[in-house]
Amino acid sequence: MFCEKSLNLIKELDRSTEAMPAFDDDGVRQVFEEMRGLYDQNVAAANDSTADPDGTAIAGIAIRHAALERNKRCLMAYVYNRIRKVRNMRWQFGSILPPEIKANLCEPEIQWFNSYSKTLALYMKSIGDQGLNLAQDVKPPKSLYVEVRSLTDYGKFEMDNGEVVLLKKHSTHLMSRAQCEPLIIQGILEQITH
Amino acid sequence: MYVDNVIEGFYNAVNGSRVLLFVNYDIDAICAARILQHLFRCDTIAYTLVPVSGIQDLRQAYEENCEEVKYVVLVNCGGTIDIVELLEPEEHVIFYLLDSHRPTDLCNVFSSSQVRIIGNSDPEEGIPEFDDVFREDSDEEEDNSGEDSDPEESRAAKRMRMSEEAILKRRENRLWAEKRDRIVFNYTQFSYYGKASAVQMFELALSLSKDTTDLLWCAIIGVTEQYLLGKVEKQQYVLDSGTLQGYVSKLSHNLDEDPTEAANSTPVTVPRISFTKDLQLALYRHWTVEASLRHSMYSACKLKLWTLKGERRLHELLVDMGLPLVQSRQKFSAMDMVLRQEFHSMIEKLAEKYELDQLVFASFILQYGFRNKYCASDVVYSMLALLESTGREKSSKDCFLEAMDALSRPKKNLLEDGIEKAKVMLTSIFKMVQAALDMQMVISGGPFLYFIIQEGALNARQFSHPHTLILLAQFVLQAYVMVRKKKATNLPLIASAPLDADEGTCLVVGIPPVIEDSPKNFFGKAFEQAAEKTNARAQLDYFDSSVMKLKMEDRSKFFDALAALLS
Amino acid sequence: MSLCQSYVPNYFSIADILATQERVPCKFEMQVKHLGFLDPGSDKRDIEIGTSIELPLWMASVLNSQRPSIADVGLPKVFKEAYRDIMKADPCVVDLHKLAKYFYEFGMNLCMLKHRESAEIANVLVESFKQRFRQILDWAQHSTTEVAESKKLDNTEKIIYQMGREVGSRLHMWLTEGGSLITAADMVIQHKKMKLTQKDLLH
Amino acid sequence: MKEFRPPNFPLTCRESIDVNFNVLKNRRPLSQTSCYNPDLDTMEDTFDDEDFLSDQEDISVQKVLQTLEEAWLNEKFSPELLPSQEDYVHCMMDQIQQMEDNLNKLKKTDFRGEVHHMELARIRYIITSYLRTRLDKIELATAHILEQEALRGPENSYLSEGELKFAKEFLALQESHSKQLVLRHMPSPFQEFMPTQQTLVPNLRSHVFLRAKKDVQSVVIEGDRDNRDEEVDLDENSQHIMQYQPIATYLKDGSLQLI
Repeated sequence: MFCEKSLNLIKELDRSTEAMPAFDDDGVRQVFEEMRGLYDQNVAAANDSTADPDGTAIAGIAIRHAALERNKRCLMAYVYNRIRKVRNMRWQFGSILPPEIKANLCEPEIQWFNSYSKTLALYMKSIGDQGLNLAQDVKPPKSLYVEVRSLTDYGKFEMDNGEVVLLKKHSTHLMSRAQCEPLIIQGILEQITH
Repeated sequence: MYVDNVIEGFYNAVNGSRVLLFVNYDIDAICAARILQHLFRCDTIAYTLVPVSGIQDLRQAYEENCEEVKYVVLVNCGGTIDIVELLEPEEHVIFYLLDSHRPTDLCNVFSSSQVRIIGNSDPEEGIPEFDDVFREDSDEEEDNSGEDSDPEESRAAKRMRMSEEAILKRRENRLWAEKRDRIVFNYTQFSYYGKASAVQMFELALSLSKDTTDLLWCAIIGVTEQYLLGKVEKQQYVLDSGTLQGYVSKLSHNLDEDPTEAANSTPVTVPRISFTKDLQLALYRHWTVEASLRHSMYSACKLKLWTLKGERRLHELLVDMGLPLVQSRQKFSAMDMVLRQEFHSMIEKLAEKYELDQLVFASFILQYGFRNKYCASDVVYSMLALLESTGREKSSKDCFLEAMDALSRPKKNLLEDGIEKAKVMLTSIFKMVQAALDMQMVISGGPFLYFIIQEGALNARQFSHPHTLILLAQFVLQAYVMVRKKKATNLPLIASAPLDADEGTCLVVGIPPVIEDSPKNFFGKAFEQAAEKTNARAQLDYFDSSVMKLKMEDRSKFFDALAALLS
Repeated sequence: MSLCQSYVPNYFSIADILATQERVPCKFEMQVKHLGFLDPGSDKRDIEIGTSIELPLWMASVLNSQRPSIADVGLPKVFKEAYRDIMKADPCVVDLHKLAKYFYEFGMNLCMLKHRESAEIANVLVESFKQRFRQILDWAQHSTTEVAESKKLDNTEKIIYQMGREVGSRLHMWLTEGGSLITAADMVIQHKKMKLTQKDLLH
Repeated sequence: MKEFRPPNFPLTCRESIDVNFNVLKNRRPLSQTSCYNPDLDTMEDTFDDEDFLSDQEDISVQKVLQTLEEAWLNEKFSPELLPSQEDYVHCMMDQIQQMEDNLNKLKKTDFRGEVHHMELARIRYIITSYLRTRLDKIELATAHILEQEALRGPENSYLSEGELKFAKEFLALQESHSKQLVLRHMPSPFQEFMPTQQTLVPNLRSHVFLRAKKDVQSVVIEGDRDNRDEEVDLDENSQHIMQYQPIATYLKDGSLQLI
């Protein structure tokens, strides 16, 4: 049946529970081959259609063309949805991707991530005269200082007023919300409620 | 030096810069830290809190965190050791000591500015005068200063004059030194506990007009822990709970007649503390009556419940109370209403008959919402169990944080989980006591009794923690005394349990004899001297000096030295 | 709201791709050369006129839209008279997950084919959604745990159900903790869980 | 901690920005604060009467904040991209910068500094959330938005200058990525990127909650399957739930507010 492989790509992506499944290189390559095959058959059918007056060849061409469109759509959707995940990662992991995830990305996707970060940074700098970090202020602030607990041995963290805090596992801190928000989002700290 | 005005001397001085907070692994310290956290949160004083379990831990934590820090607060740690000598801080760093361990180290007491002790020194501690202990011109410097003071004199004359003076001076110094050593020895001989740090912090909150019911509850938990772990005598507990009762009525007074509340009775969800006569039955509201009677130290010892005769007496008591056996095996909250309400009065009536007169003690109950009703001792047992339930993937620091979170009301599930763990702890303690008495594991080592938990014993891992081992030791001593009546009352007990298999270390705990009924514990000094004598590989690392780590192989050698020392 | 995107058939929407993969019966009105293999039932080289094959909707709509039309697209079982009556009777009982995982999306795509019964199908879709929605709303708001029967929901309904539960828990969070609790990004949490399970598998 | 009001500290909050309840309720009563010297009045209440001369007409900062808040809510709930309030954003950011400089002069433990810092943080949150919502919409329907923008011409553009630049770069990025990864391997007639056919079109028929700020006459609602078009009047302060399409123009001219 047509487009089996391209459909598998989509199903694989839909079912995966990982933050980012590996890029299925050979799956994509097989779809290219199928498309090339279909296209050649269509070209051949179109050439000798002159010899087939009752126009039944048109049906075959139309079906193969539909399969070609379908394959293209599946491939584009596969690429697009992965790029949406990579885009969300920029906002959630920050500008450095964890190694395990980077291993699952193909080279063009990594390049996309870097150029997207650059474009985003440029845009953020252009807001107001000193720029505005849009990844900050995820929730409406209710207090200037928040109580946080460090989940990992992050080490020394320098705040913008120059003070240095050692974020060691199990230590609890009262820090300014603006400073520690990125760390909370990246899962280094966790905010405590009372 | 002592900080008399806590607000000016401590709180306002600290306000405005970052504070480093080191907290010891005990309930009183956790409660005090929680109150302090609340105050710092209100005044946005940035702080870092690091739990410390021992002296090495404290030194390492300080080294890591001391960059650019001016103020360090030590909660229930470091009071009994010379802080400046241990941590070698820079000049500008100021230490605030909030420590209920006594005796406070003399260098800390007489430090000019770098070490400041929160709270005031009460006379009973018997802190010696400054010049009895320290002398500006102590004999060492005095010798060399003498030489270079007047070089022109001829050598012979100088030597002549030197001799009479020197002899006179040296004798006087020797006398002074002896007197000093005797004073210092008397001062540091016994280790005991002073006022709970949590109460000190609550009084600070009160004077800052930031007292809330939750903070008062923390103070109550701190005081109750001191009583339940035998850190403080009964009268002291009665005194402390009296003052707390004053605070309770003041706070509940505000809540009740608060005019602005429409229905004029505050909503049920508002936390309310009440001061009531409670029973020394551990966790009985969350357990079955029978289990609570059997596993509480007081009732178990009085009725000797580890013996068959004791079993019968227990059933007799239940029958006398008109409590059917089925009911007493049901969860207390599931017993029918009538029995539950009269349970209290029934027990009191039968108290004399079964010599359970001390069963009733004044305590506090926190109620919020319809179903949440916790007595102070429930919370203490729950936090103790949480604090010491280390596992394969749960480090002691995880437990510390869990115990700390158990105090916050929205995290009720932690408290409940802790209560379940506490039941397991108390049951294993009772089973160990039963085994100890049945198999005569309590051995008399001359001036003291000792009791060793072998490596493979039933849930020996449970007792590789200081507090649980102390509870067990106290229970064993009380039970042993009940069995051996006269002879054993003035003998202290040393308990030891395996701590770390691969390091081959064990935990050793000393408990004062029953007769004195005072928590003054001389084992701190005794352990120190015995360890020096036998240069056993011992680590007096805990802030509670009556607990120490020891290599397994050196244990018997250590006990013999101790026996020689004490006899 | 992410939901409103999937209603407007979006070229990249995975739900739309999977929905148009559902099969419909097509009766060929023209002979098609060399594509005999499309009909699993026969081993002939070409497709003869009048043969009826179950083809995915994305192909069927192409066949149907050609002038002259290559094949006449029939209705799939789930939208035939019989099932439509069942849905009219009591839609809440039907297990759409088993019957047609993309019931609504598939139905809407079918209506666009201007089939003579399209109006009828549209009506069934709207009516059954109205009744089933009341049930989903109830499940979403009142049960803290995943309701067993939510297995019977189709893809769109499941999205609505999950969203309902998430909104419910966020409201509860807002009422108890206040809206300002900053939490780790969900991808970070997912990533951490993955690392944990891998670590456990290793030793 | 929030469920009861402390007995000894009655509190009145400003209704437009609920100053952080947490910070205030545990404060010491004012009398105990260190000397509250009235002469340091560089900042009375943050925005009440400071005038701000923006180029069009003399509007107070309070008004700027008001419009920004409404624009934020509209953007959050509307399915399509709305006209950018870029100048309000810039004006508000300058104001914040100014305020922050003033605040740094204050003593570290001064209680008012905290309150104003809190307000600035919340205003910055509104601005960041507003721009983030717009950015998400741009990234989802880049081609469609750029196409509409071209139709509208530069004088009433919906995108701010920075957003326009970002949108173009983002679209180029999408195109180069798809080409590089898949399109160049496909047979030639299928190699075209075709953004408009493949992009997401905002669903203007999705329903929104709205409140009429003033009377709006004869809004035409196009009928669906079985009923004809109808006309509806929205009287002031009435709230409705309607499809977005019919009320789009009224929203943009400011007579409606999405809630």
